[in-house]
Amino acid sequence: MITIEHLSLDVGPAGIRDLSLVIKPKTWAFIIGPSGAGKTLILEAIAGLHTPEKGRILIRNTDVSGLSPEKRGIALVYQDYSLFPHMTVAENIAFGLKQGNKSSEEREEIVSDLLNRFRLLRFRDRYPGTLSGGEQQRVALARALAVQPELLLLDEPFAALDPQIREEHILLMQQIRRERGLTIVQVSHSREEAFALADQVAVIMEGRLVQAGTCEEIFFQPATPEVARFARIENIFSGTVSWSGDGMIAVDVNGTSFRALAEIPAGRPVTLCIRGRDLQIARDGVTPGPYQTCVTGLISELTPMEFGIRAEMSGPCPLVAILPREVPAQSLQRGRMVTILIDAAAVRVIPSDLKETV
Amino acid sequence: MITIEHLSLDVGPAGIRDLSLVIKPKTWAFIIGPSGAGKTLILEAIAGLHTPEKGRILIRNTDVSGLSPEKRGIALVYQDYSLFPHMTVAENIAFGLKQGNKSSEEREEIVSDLLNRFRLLRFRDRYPGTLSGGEQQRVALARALAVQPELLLLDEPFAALDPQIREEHILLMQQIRRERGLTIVQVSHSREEAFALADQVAVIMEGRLVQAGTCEEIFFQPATPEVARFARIENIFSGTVSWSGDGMIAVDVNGTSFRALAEIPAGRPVTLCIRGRDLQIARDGVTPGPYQTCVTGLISELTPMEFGIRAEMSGPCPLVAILPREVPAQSLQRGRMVTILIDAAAVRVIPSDLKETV
Amino acid sequence: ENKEKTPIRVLAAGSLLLPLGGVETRFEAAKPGADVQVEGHGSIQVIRQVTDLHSTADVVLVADESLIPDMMYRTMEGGRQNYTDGYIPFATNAMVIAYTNQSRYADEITNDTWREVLARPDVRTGFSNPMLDAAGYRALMVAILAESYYHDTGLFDRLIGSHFDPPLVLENDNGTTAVTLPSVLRPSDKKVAVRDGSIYLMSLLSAGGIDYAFEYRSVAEGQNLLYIPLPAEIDLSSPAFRKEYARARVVLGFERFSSLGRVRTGSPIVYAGTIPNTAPHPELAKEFMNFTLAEAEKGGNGWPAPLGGP
Amino acid sequence: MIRSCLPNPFIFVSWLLGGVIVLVSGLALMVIAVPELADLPHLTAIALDGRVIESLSLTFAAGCSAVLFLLLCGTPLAYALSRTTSRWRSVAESLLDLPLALPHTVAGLMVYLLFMSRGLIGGPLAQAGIFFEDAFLGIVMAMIFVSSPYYVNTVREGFERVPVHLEYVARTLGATEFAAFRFIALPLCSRHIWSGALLAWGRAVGEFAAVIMIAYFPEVISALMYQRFSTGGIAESRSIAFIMIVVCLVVFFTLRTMTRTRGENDDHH
Amino acid sequence: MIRSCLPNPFIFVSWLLGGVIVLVSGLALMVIAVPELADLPHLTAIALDGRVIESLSLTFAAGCSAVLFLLLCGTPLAYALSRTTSRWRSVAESLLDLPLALPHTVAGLMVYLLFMSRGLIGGPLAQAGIFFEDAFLGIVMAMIFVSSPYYVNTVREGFERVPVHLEYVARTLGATEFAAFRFIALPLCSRHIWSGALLAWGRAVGEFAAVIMIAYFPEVISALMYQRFSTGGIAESRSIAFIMIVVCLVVFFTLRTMTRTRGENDDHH
Ligand SMILES: Nc1ncnc2c1ncn2[C@@H]1O[C@H](COP(=O)(O)OP(=O)(O)OP(=O)(O)O)[C@@H](O)[C@H]1O
Ligand SMILES: Nc1ncnc2c1ncn2[C@@H]1O[C@H](COP(=O)(O)OP(=O)(O)OP(=O)(O)O)[C@@H](O)[C@H]1O
Ligand SMILES: [Mg+2]
Ligand SMILES: [Mg+2]
Repeated sequence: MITIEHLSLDVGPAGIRDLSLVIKPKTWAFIIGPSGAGKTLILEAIAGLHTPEKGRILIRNTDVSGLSPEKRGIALVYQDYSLFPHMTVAENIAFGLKQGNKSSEEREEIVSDLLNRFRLLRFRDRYPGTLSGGEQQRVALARALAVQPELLLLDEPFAALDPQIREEHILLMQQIRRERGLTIVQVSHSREEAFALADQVAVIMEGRLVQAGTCEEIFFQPATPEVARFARIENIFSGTVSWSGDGMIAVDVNGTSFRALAEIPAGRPVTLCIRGRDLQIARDGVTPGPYQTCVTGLISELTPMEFGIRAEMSGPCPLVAILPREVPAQSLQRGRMVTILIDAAAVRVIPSDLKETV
Repeated sequence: MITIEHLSLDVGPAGIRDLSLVIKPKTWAFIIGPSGAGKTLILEAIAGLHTPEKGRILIRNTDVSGLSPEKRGIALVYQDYSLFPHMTVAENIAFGLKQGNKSSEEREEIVSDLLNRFRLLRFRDRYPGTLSGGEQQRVALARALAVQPELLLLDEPFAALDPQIREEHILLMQQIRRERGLTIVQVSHSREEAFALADQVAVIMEGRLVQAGTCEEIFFQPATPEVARFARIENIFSGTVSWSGDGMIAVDVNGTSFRALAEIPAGRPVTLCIRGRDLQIARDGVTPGPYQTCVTGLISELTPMEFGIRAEMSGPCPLVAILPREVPAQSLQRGRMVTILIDAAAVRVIPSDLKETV
Repeated sequence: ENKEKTPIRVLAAGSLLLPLGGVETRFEAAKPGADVQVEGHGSIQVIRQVTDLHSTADVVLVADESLIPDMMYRTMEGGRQNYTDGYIPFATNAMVIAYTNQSRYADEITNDTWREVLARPDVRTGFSNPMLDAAGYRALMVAILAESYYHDTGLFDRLIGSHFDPPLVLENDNGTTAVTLPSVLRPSDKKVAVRDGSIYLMSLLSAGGIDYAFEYRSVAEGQNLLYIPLPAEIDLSSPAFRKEYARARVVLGFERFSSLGRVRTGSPIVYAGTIPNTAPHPELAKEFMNFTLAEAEKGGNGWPAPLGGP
Repeated sequence: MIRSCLPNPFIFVSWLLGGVIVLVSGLALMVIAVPELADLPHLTAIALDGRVIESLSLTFAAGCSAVLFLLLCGTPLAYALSRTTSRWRSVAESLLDLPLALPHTVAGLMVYLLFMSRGLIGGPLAQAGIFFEDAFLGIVMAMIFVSSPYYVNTVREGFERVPVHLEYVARTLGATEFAAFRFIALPLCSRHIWSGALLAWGRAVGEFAAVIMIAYFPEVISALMYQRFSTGGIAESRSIAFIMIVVCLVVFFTLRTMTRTRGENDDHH
Repeated sequence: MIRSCLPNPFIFVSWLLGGVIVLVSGLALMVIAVPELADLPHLTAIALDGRVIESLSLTFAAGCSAVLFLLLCGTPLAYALSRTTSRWRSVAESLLDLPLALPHTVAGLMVYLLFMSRGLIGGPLAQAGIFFEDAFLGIVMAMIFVSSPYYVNTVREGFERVPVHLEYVARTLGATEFAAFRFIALPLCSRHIWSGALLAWGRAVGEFAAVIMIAYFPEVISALMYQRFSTGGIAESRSIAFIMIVVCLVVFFTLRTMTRTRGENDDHH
């Protein structure tokens, strides 16, 4: 659907640098990355709102460089909704239709249908300024869908919504997407949304593509330490391979030896990433297997979370574990000494010199 | 710390209506509720930015009605950060200190310390407009803490942050709070935050207090159907008690009979709330126990989520279940017939006529 | 140092501003304690400053002696005195046709051809508003007088009368010729232009918007303009032709509320000065007046001609 | 945006300080109004005087035409300025500001030199039968010249405040550049357009020196007033002034009340 | 806010339409500049004339004093207006707008009637030895009167745009009402204050009719120009006009370039 080839775009000091990306038709693609990375810029470039310095964008295999935004058949929804404040909800939704040459009955019908689907009927004649964030967001989505675009660009569409409304919206968008065979490119900060919706994910940092793949790949097998940090992997360490053989390696981190599944010669510096959920508390007297790492530490901090308890362990190699709520309370107390077991398969190894892309 | 007594406040059509609330010293209190409920208004009223029509606010057991905002020793952080755009980061943080009579060395020291703690040192002389959302948020928090308030009011302080930064902030705030013995009142939309942080939670709807209690109470035992909906309890039904005895009741919902633990006479209308996570798929051939409800339905929709899979079941009484990822894939397919088991203890019953407050 | 000086406020007709510049310098040199401040307006405006705005003036100098008795021999508002009780005539002037070397047919116009040149369709002529400025009604009088002097019936009509809407029509009434102006003097084509006073007229002339303007000779000389002098019989300069001048009359088209005399009769141009009874420094004023009269007597560039007769 | 309900003693002090200006305006109004209201029959007679009414309508008509011209040409200009970053912008803006500080007689002279029928612009147009001297068009031109900086500056400020995202969104929804201007930027700037038009109108209607240089006739109200002062003295001209004041007060009050609500929804704060 | 990098043909059309106004201003400048630059010695002589320099400094000094007064009294007034919702606000605003549309002679008359030494305000002050007639103070008063609406309106608009949350936050951080005004609202309004001051200064400096009513002396530049016009014709006065134009262009260009960057950080969009 969209092919971005070596796109470069300068805006002041920041911009997009040599970005190539392919988004397949009818997928829901996510663009994620830290604030200021250039995510919004990419959407704007696809929509034709910036003229690239280098590279080109193909939509449906045709170069759209010379095509002005209104001719690209793309709708864009900004994070701040960008509703037209001087038009009512119905007028906002009908705006795109009025630019085309639909008859007024057709327009009326499309608008009514969208108002209905987005449960906006009673706001029909209100002005955006008087709506709550969630209501505004729904209007923005309905407005974008009204022109029946083939491609929908969403800039953090659900960020400012309260969770209840967010969920409703996501379900609705999924339904519409399926009906219309829409391709969606969405900028998001939320891993929850990415897991629920993304067919493919691209991670952008400082204007560059650093990793592309599925949600699982990005969040569980980050390609670089930066992505790992961005993916909120709780334990990230730098170390050196101390032993290698049989598809397994041992990595020395501050004197602690971690086992991991990889084939990297000894002596090479690597970064280890271990999700907090992959850490288990060893029951007393259990000896670790050959494919396990065993670390002992003092619990320094305990934080309850909705789906578990976050435990921080101090020690030469401080670890963070996310433990199920069912763990017996007596073993989880601040100041207690615990032994942690980590499966070698749960340890992701990133060689430090060559940043491989998965 | 704060006692709000029968507070009423009119702003246009909306406002606060007869609100009473006690917030204990050194707690982290949450105010949650839908958009436009009046949450921000409550914070502003506590800070002294509105003059109440009725009722009064006591802080440290003294009526503060006559006290202007600058004399209350309360700091307020807005969701939009409200940084002073014409001052550098350091000037923003020092603003409150300049209003007092601190020497310039003292000021310098406090500011440097905060810059350091909030990892803002390199932004010291930048203007807010050039910072990312997360950086701005940190400045806003540092500025509020600089005046060493006893009470901190936070209006959705972490909403617009990306998750990585959010977590860092939360940990930092917890640490500072513990050090200083701060009382914090926070408006939030995020149940995750509430679970991690809240000592007490108040739910506000349309200017009124509808429920106050701990996170578990609010999210697992909502007092009214509205709170249940707000708490995103997936299954909410209206029904009538068809049988009652022995501390258990049966409730008829569209022909399906649910069992619940309660003592309500038969014939009374009630609302049932069941969390999606409390629904289990019955293995073939299992017969439900006496304290269980058994419902059969067709899987109509499956959505993967970060911690599980969301399954929607159609049928006379449509259910939504959140199932663990470990459920065998073959039993989870769209169009398959499944049997759902629900423990009676997991069914929350709200009598429809008298909306009891837990 | 200015503070110790006594200011003498002189309200003067615009056409006197240039010579008064010299008077100011010399008077202040002769009398170091005095600070002469000359304020220029149209003659009628000059008097209004005193009578309506209660502006304090030490000396009032106007271009038409008749204005002083008309407008200033009245009891003051809130007082018993008149604004003034006398005046000194001190100079005369002549109406001329001023032009520049960019004016159309500047090389053709002479004493003899001016009537024909001014009447050409592409030539624009200007004069000031007769209702506000003495030079204005004097311009009309010149045209009226020229008609009989040159025995050129229809001259007034060709030069001025027919270019207004409604047209200005001459009426003969046993020996006097009068024109009655409508209340709004609106040109009907591009042949004539009317402006508030000589300052606007002169800028139009210099800018090339008009080709010829009826002006005082002293103004034309003072601004280094070319001009065509007119015969004494019609240029309102000579007391000898007082009777002839009186045959031309302009009836101003005032609204009913106006407090000025409506009928202006032709007469030799006489500049006059007075010291209002409200003058804050009457002694100095008198000194300045005498100094000015003496200077006027001497004449020079920009000065209206000294009074010839008694 | 709705403001605090908090009583604010500083506002009170501000009123005291700033009240001086309101007071002066009020007293100025009084010194004209009191003697006029004391002689109502005279005032009525003047108010019903055909020439006064004619001149008032002429002035307002010319003022409105000038504003109309500014709406048509000044609005695109303001838009273009607000969307231009080239350094020529500063040059253009300084040129536009020129009539701001010019003594009005000079402004009048400039207009005259340009638009008289032998002028740089007036010349060619005179060939085509369009004249400015002593004509309605001349009045309008002079008014446009002196009031344009007020209009253009105000409206430019307005366009600069229209969020660029809104125009972007409109473009992706199928709007051409012009449609985005017409349906988004223009209506969102309406408050500034109103207020600029009001400033420009006021400046135009009150002009004297610049107007009478090119068009002594037909008589605008300030020329009539000047003439009445010369011929009838202060009483005459004060009546006209008072009528003018009343009309202006009514116009301003109505327009301000109308604009108060206009553009209320347009803000993003 | 940084704008689109997209080429926009509509901007081009806008420039064409709006260019008319820039063109007229440019041509107007030319018709004055060309003859002056052709006779440089004369121009230099006039520029070095003591009286011209004195008058220019007087005019600018008076203009700056008027602006200073407006800064001191008009700013609190604008603030108070922006924070008042009472219906008296409309009345006060209409009164303030009054000098906007008044013929300048009427404005001058009003100032004169108020401030002459027998006037309503001038009277009592004359007792105290403060005179306005033919004095620097009189010039300043007239300038204040005619330029106040431009200043107050612009600055009020600015204060209305300062987000109320910022003042709220400042209050909770220990700022009194005054401190919140002084350190938050005032600096955030600085762009509007500059621009209002510029408009007001321009209006003040160019004023003639209103000023000479109360103070023909000392001579402001427009009075001097009038005087030179009467005595020396167009050539004399045009030189002064040209000098004035050059000075104003320089002032505007400098100030506009300075204000361009000012308040850049203040926006919230
Ligand atoms: N039109 C523009 N002109 C100049 N700089 C711009 C423009 N648009 C964006 N930028 C800058 O480009 C960089 C990337 O901006 P962008 O809005 O794409 O970030 P983002 O990844 O969307 O961040 P966020 O998550 O905060 O929205 C930022 O530094 C921003 O300031
Ligand atoms: N100063 C004010 N004047 C008038 N109305 C106000 C004012 N402040 C808030 N309101 C209105 O009061 C209601 C409650 O506002 P409030 O900001 O407290 O909502 P909230 O619960 O914080 O919502 P959100 O989650 O969207 O921030 C809204 O309808 C709002 O428009
Ligand atoms: Mg973005
Ligand atoms: Mg809020």
